[in-house]
Amino acid sequence: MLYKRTKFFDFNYRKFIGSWAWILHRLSGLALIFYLTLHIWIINTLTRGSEPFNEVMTFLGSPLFKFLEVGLWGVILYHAFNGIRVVIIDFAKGSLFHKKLFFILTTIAFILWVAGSVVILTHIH
Amino acid sequence: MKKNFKETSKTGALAWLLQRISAIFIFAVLIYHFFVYHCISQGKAPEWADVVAKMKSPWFNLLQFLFLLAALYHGLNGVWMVVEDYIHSRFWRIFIFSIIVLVGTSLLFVGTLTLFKVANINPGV
Amino acid sequence: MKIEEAKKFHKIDTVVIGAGLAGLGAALEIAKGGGEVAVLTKVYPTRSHSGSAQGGIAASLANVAEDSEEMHMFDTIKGSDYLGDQDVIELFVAEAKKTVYWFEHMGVPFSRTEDGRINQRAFGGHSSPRACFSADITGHVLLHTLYEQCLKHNVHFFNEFQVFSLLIEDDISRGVVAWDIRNGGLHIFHSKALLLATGGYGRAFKITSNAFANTGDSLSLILENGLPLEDMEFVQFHPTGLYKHGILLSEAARGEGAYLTNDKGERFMEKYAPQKMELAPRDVISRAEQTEINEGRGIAGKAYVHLDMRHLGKEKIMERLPQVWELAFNYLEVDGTKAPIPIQPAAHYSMGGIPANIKTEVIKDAAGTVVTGLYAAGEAACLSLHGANRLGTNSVQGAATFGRISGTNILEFIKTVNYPKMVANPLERAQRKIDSFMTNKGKEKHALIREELQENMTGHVGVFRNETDMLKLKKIIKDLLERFKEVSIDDKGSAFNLDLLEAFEVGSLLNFSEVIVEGALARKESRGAHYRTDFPKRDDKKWLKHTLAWKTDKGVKLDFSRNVTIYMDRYPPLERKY
Amino acid sequence: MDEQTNVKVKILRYNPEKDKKPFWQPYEVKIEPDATILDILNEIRWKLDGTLAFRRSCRSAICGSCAMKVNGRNILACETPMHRFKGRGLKIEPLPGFRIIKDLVVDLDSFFEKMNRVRPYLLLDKPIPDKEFIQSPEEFEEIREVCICILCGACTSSCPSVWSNEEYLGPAALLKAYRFIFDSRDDAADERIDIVNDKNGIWRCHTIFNCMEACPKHIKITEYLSRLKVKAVENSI
Ligand SMILES: Cc1cc2nc3c(=O)[nH]c(=O)nc-3n(C[C@H](O)[C@H](O)[C@H](O)COP(=O)(O)OP(=O)(O)OC[C@H]3O[C@@H](n4cnc5c(N)ncnc54)[C@H](O)[C@@H]3O)c2cc1C
Ligand code: HEM
Ligand code: SF4
Ligand code: F3S
Ligand code: FES
Repeated sequence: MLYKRTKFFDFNYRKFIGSWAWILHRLSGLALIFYLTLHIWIINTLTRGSEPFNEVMTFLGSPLFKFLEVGLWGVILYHAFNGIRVVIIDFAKGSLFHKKLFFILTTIAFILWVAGSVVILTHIH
Repeated sequence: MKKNFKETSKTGALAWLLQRISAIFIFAVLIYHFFVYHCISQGKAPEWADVVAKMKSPWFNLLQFLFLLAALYHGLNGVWMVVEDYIHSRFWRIFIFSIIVLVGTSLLFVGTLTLFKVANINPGV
Repeated sequence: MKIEEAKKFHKIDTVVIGAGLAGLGAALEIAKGGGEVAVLTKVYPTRSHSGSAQGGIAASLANVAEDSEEMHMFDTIKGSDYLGDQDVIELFVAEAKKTVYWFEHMGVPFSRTEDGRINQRAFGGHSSPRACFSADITGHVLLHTLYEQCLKHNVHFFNEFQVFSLLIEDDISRGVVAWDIRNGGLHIFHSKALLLATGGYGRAFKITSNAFANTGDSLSLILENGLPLEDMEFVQFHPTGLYKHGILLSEAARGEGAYLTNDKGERFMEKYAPQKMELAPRDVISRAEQTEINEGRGIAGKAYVHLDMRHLGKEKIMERLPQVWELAFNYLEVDGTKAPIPIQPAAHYSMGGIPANIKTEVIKDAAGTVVTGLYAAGEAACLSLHGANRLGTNSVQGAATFGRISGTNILEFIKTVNYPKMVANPLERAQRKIDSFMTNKGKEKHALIREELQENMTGHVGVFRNETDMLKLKKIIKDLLERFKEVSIDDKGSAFNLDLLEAFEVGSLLNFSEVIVEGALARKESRGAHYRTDFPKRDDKKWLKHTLAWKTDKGVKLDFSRNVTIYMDRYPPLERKY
Repeated sequence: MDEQTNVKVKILRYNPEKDKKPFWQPYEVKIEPDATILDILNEIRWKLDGTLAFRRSCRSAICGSCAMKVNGRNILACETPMHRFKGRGLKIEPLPGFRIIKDLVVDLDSFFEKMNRVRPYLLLDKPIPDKEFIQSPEEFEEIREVCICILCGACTSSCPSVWSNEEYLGPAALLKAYRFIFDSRDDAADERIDIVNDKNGIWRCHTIFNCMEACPKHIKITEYLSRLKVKAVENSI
């Protein structure tokens, strides 16, 4: 009788840069598709004239949503920059320096995140 | 060996390539997007009128449409990739695939509709 | 627990035991020729020890320098200290070239010359660069390629099956009984032809370059069936085994210019081979090292000397000898660019084995009477290609070439005969062994017995031998054999019972070790790898003969009447000088 | 080098004839500080508990028998000295992703079966020359590194895509495909790419790099898989 131990994911396997990058990429991707759905719905309010649009905009301008927006901004940045890392790995021998790539690209993403967050947060109405 | 092996298709290469092409496209458009909305508008919350005015340009609209298409394809194909990793029952796969297609087409529809409607709005009213 | 009756009975034309180069080479030729063949192996085929060979495979292709079959033949004969059978060597050097092309056409990735041909390099004892190689993983790629081809040609594999007994009656081989390691249980294989290709048996020694699987099971089974072994006293010791581990550091290190030094920091080879220094033949260097160690000049008085490659510089070491560096670093935490590497001689290759003729048929006496349907090839066999000492890169070639030849012969044989009658009680002997381990109440542990055996073999029939030591050893082995009867095992289960397998293997080691000792005791001369301090000279008058040894109730019976085939006009015995 | 220290080891045990599921068994071993994981396992087998089962043969990192998971990552037991884990206790488990036969021994049938699926042998249309095929050193270099693969299974066992999908060919089999597709002598690249270009083939690789971290031969697996992906794309458009 053979025993099947790993079902789905081996949670106690050590996580190296590569697996962190992938896990975060996956989670951020899923978060983004959720956000995109929301986004399309919001833009749709444009069609109903300035009143409802501005209403939604004020609502989204509330501090709570500002903070969510900061998060979203981070998620986008991570996914985008790690996505570029993936493309470099696929087409430009990135496997040979994928850890370096990860640090460089996430650092850029982090800087952009801080800068963007400052902009977002300093404009709370 | 196991049940699912033969139920696979040969479209992997195309899906993989499109995932990367769409990723690069989204990346480019997003840079443009943030530039336009957040740098030009100096971090103010977007005004309805401003937005609508911008969407009067057909080129801008075409870009928006392509972005919508690419983001939906990229995101939903991404979700499908995740599903293929974890869901192995035939029933659930078909079920989820249907949902993805349904969500995809409706969002595409809603999004395109938005673009059309806004383009036809007279900002003065 | 009671082991149930054999779960399975298989009737197959040819059964090959061992999936190293010899076994797979034969199986492939048989399958290609349309024959039915099953390979039994106690480890997955790609895990066979042939995969460890690094240096290369010898063939006089003359791709990089002048070379010829005659030169290869002479080197091999000289290397063998004239104990090699020259008809076998003649066939070998001719077939060697074919074997290399055979491999290449099957896809072996050989390192290439600038113009795209197989590259070759120099190797100890060869007078021309004739080692075809693939970086430093030659054996590995040869083995994998053969295995892949066997898959392609539908060779039937019984992976993780350990042979427990041979079914030989009236000098006719009828099949084997093997233990299914994974599930437990005995299987009977009824066959027309049986090839023994179980590889080397260096595990009889404490310090060895050999794998855990190299326990010479088939040799012991041959003895058990009243058949002889040949030239067992000739065991080659490699000079650069990693201290304590025995893991091989490639000869390439010395080739690139590494020094051997003793406790005083002297390059001691000056005393033993002033001309060739570190590039002298293996046996000479091993003896030099052992002398240093015995005379107290081992590092800190311990049983090792230093392999020093610091002066080569970090760059060269990392570029040319990455594996040597890595092994030392991984196993001993020694950084070869900054410190010398501890090494000692390690039992490496066994020239002796199951006596077989040039067609690889197993023979049962000095007259060469054949055991019908029984074949042997590879390191387990003694054809005798390597005589008293084998040259580097000749053994991989020997295993592959004679495996291939064996396959061709077997293919012919199985077409002409019917299945022999099965023996009356095929399972009996194997079952008895298992039952004894399983039901014994004794306190003896096989691991301790094995450790004692290995310790004493290395100590008493190692690089240097003398009568007093060996007489002592003889008695020790007798005792161990007695104690072995009382061995009981912890694991009584059937799934992957490693305890049972190891116990069985210790039995094998004890069995043929006795023969090694008796042979070495009787052979009162020094030839090739066999060095007697009490008889330091080669003596062609008396001892230019093969040793045959049987195990009887009254102990080991020796016979020195089997002549060495020598072409007196072409290659008369000369002194072996380097 | 010769004084001994005490090491605490926990080993995941499973005996199909007795246990419903695996359990951790602690041992305390006295051994030299430069001992490898394999030395420790042998010491336990030979001195403490003969029922422990694991695979090993060459003990020099070339046969691929002894891959297992130690302190959370796949390694070869024979080449890994315990001091690499810096005095922490040792937790030894069988390779994840495979089924357990007994203790540290896993069922590799599926692993080898996947290997066979990519037709891992040279296939030729052209006539065979008298001597060797001509292959330039550059062409040899293309496949040199992947030929070192010892089929230990450490990579395939470490890949999250394999954990969640047993059908995925896995890095080792894909590497085997690479080895032949990129061999200048081979004539069946297209056929092999068809096999690899499959939902359960190369496209299940999400460049997670666990395989490359685990490979005891330091093969740059992911890089070769990427080349395979690009080749598959080229072939299908
Ligand atoms: C470290 C090292 C380096 C070497 N380097 C070189 C070199 O560079 N050049 C060279 O020419 N030679 C070299 N040699 C020697 C050479 O590798 C061997 O002599 C040769 O490979 C032996 O091949 P084989 O087929 O006879 O046996 P092996 O490859 O050892 O195969 C033995 C087979 O028998 C099976 N087996 C054993 N017992 C049983 C049983 N009871 N039941 C079932 N199956 C069993 C095993 O599973 C295995 O498959 C080296 C040897 C070592 C140890
Ligand atoms: C900003 C630019 C973006 C880039 C450069 C990018 C890049 C990528 C790449 C290369 C992949 C493939 C990963 C793989 O094969 O392992 C991927 C996967 C994915 N992307 Fe994006 N992406 C971007 C934006 C988006 C957006 C806007 C969404 C949401 C709508 C999204 C959702 C996803 C999802 C769900 C996946 C699947 C995740 C997985 O399989 O692990 N991405 N992305
Ligand atoms: S690629 Fe590396 S980890 Fe994978 S099987 Fe081969 S040697 Fe082992
Ligand atoms: S871990 Fe798996 S996902 Fe790809 S890079 Fe390695 S095969
Ligand atoms: S025992 Fe051979 S690789 Fe570890």
